[in-house]
Amino acid sequence: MNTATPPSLPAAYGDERQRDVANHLGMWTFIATEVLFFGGLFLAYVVYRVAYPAAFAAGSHTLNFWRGTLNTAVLLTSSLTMAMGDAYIKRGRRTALRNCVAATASLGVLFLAIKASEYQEMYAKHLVPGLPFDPAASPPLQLFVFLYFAMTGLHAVHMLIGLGLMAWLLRLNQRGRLTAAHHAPVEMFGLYWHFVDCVWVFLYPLLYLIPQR
Amino acid sequence: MNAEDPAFRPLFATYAALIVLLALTAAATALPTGWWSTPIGLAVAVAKASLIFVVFMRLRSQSPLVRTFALVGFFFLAIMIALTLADYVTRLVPV
Amino acid sequence: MTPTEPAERPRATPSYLGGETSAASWLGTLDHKRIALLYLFTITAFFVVGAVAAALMRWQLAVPTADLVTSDTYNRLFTLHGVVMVWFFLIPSIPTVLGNFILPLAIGARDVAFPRLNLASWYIFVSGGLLALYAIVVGGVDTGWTFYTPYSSTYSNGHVMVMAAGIFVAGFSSIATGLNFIVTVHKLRAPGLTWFRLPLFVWAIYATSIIMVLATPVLAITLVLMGLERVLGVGIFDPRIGGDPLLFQHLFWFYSHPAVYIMILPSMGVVSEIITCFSRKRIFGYPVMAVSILSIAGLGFLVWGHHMFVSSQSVYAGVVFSFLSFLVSVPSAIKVFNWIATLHRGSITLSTPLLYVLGFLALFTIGGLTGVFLATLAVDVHLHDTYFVIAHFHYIMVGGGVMAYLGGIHYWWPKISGRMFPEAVAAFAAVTIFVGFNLTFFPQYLLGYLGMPRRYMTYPAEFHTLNVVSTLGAVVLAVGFGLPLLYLTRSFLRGAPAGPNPWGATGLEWQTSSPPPEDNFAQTPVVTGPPYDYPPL
Amino acid sequence: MRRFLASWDAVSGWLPAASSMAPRVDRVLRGLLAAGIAVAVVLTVLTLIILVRYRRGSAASRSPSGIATWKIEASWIIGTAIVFLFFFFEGAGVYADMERIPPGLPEITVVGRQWMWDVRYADGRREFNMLHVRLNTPVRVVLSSEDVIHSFFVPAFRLKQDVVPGKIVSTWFNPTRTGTYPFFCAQYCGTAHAQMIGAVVVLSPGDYAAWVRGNPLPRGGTAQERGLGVYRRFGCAECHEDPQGRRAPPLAGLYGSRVTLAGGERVRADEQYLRDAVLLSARSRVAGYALTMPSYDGIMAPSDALDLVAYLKSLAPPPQEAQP
Repeated sequence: MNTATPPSLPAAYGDERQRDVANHLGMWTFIATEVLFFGGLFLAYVVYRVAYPAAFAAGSHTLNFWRGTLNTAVLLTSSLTMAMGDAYIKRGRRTALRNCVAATASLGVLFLAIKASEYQEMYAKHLVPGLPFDPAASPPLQLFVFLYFAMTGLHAVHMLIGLGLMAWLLRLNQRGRLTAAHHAPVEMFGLYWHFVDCVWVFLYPLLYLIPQR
Repeated sequence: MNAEDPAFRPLFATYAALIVLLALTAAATALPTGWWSTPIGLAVAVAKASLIFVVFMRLRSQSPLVRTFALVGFFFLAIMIALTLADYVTRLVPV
Repeated sequence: MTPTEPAERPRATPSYLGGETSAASWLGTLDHKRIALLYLFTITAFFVVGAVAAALMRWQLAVPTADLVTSDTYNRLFTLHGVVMVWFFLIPSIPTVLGNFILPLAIGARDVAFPRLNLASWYIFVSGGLLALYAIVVGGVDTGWTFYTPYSSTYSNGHVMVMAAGIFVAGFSSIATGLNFIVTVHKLRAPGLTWFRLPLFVWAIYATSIIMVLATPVLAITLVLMGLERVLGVGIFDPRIGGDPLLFQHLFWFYSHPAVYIMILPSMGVVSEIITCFSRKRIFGYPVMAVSILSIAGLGFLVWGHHMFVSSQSVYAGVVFSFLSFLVSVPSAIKVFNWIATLHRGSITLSTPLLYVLGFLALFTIGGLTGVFLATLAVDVHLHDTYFVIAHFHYIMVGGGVMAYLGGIHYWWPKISGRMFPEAVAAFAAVTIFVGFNLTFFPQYLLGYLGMPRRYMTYPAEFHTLNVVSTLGAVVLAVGFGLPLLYLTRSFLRGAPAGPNPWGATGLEWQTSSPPPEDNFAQTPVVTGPPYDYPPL
Repeated sequence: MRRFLASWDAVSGWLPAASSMAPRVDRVLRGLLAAGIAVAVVLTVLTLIILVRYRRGSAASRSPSGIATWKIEASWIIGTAIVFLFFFFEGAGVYADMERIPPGLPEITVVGRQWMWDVRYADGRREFNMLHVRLNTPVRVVLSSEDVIHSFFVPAFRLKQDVVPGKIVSTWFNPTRTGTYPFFCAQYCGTAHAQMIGAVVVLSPGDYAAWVRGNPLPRGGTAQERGLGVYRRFGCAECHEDPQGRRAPPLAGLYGSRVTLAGGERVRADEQYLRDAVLLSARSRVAGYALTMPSYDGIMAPSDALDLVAYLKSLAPPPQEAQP
């Protein structure tokens, strides 16, 4: 299964393909840890939705359906532009990569802006845990709202980290460090960004689409 | 950005599929699906996530080892949820 | 694998210790061997901190109503002992010291897959440790290492946030090390070294890394949720808004039971290496041993509910978790039988590493059997949260984990330091630890059955005699643990030089010089046969 | 504390088995102990023999033992699994009986509060850190906590049950030996966790009657009477006894009936439901009633809530319509 490494090669690896596979293995292991890191929140969501279906339905009702849907579209588009960027750098198209990463970053910022407006709206409705909570709301509704802020908040933190990494990618690209041969940082960041998008793909139905029975 | 390059066609096709699926879920809320809407929503979410995993994250062209690494996290998450629910769901059942 | 003769190396290339020895060369090293030593010094320091806390607790418990410390201080002591020993000594001990040093050597690689990440892991570990020490110095935490809500989130006035942040940060070091080792074992094995030719130590480190990578993130999110609840005053574990404190226990123990397998699996790998070397014989039932390691790692994720049998968890869940807990103890029992079968018809030399392994076999067996007591539902109702549980997990963690860790340190000491340790003193220390350990913890099994709850700073009078015996044992144990610190330091500086293979063992790590050069092997060794391929007796 | 600590009859040597369940738990434990010691002794002796017989340089023959390895492996894998399954079923059986609370037992409400046990009997008597029970009369202990998680642990009865805040948890025991047996808080609960100790005093029927006579009913009367006082003080009748029955559901016969909640689920109105209805009111809003009941959390003392629950349980269903 592992290619025979010529004994005299100084690099810690055999050939370049060996290093690429190692990078992928490492990144996918990291994504597995992220799955379980968000998993704790999904567990809490499942347990409390089974325990308080009515409160969760009411909670989902307080969220803005259209902005949620729009945000999902924004994030899916940013995944497309990131994937295109990755395809471009593999062909050495550095300017095209810069445009794609810039597009992805701006879509990310747009997502966070929409998210911030949703948070502001929740603040206006006194539905922010920790602050004086809307007395009319049933206690388990506060549970839903806490989970809403925890899940989307953690997701937003991952988006911010993504934006920081994209700035780093752009600087690397500017200094010519990203070429057709050496494009691992773009590919690895792509995996991270697509994963963060996948988290939102699950958050959207679970938080926004609970039917009012 | 020449879009008709062979490498880009699957990307656009996937993106289109994702947007259609999103529209599907959004529209489904209007239908009186009642209890069924959550499973449908999750099924569509799984479909979207798999599309992103396979195409955008290029799992398609990875070795089986990398594919296993990609799925192992979900397997243990399923164990955590299933066994914790085994406690919560059976709490009220008298011995 | 028949050891191929290493080509005669020109003496020009210095050992990994030789090169530059400036502080910058140590603190900036990417060499897995130096990073292993950095971890060795760090976790030894933490071991001393944890041990001092244990000594104070045993002193306080020598008499029923002692007033050596106030109850608040005692609560901070047992929390400190728990947190420091679990996260800053036991979990890193074998993987980061022996794993870092020996894993690349044992698979014929020059270094781990991501050397920079390896050094980053150490810095993350140290910063987590400093955060925890800061939390201890400014006033400590009194929640116990389990941080159960609502005490930790609402009622405790200790520095819970800083301690939780320290553990959160140290968790990333665990994840990074696990990730590094997984990719290393997959991608950097020497040619010819297929999976079923891997030494069992490599299997153990690989399985431990999988647990580290998959379980630690759940601890991270649990600490974040507890921290949020503590800061915001409201959270998902808060009964006032319909939350359930048991959900915290589910999330916490989903990490913490696999964590105890992180602590014991590497020890099983070390024991397999030492037993085969000092009985000059192949391991008995290699495939079963390898599969047992993986099944312990896998099943370890299914059993966490046995910590919650009496916590008003549903009866059905209790039955399910009890059954799965019995299932997970089968592979451990199999490994003990296989180890003894390995000794059978061998040519046994009673050296110090083997003494530690024999101590491991005895104490791990007792610890394992009492673990089965606690997995039995009816018995656990009586024994849960008593000193029986304390004795059980110390028999596994100290009797098993630390004994194997010390055995491994002694076994690979010639390779790490290039020098031998004094055999007589080392053997005496091993026996002292064994005697002191049993004197300290065996009485606690009886205390537990009699009903002495854990985390009590004072106790009713009739538990007095057993506690006195336990405290005396702790003194002997302290002496036992102190000795290796002394003679190993002396040996590191002035010990007799050791050749490449003082024990005549068969691992790849023994085919290079002691201490090994910077890039481990002159040329990458080629493996041709199964592990532990000792000549027929 | 000193007083009743001194009055213990010394826990002579081994732990007394003073409840109906204790001997059964001890039987399982002795079985485990016997099997454990047997395995440990066999392994130790075997290892010592091997160490001596096959030490380096000894003359013993080292030729492989001829039995196929997989046969040996299979034997001890299956052997271990069978022994473990046996003890699993033993333990689970006794555990099921421990958790199955016989119906209709007299109730003692024990409230865990940071660092003391507040004990209340059905007839209204109240004690701290002391439980007086009659020999051979099984009792149901209704546990709740007002702050953190405690754990009601009576070693002599082999009984332990965590007391989780926000939850009413019941357990039971049948005392089979007279005497004074300590009970502890087994779940760490803060500064004076080590002082949260009490004693269960098991009295012969005669002594118990004497004790009852010796301790007149406290002024407050039974829990139900105190509950009625709370009912009136908080004006529950205003909504719940509204003639048209529009503003709030009638409470007569509520306990034990099935209730349809606003969310559409049907739940049984047990103690937990009643307590939550008072302290976490919106969580259990009944279908068909627009008005949301205000939450009394923080307004009504938890002990009053427990008395109110006792009163609601005593409200027999109105004779004419049978509850579903």
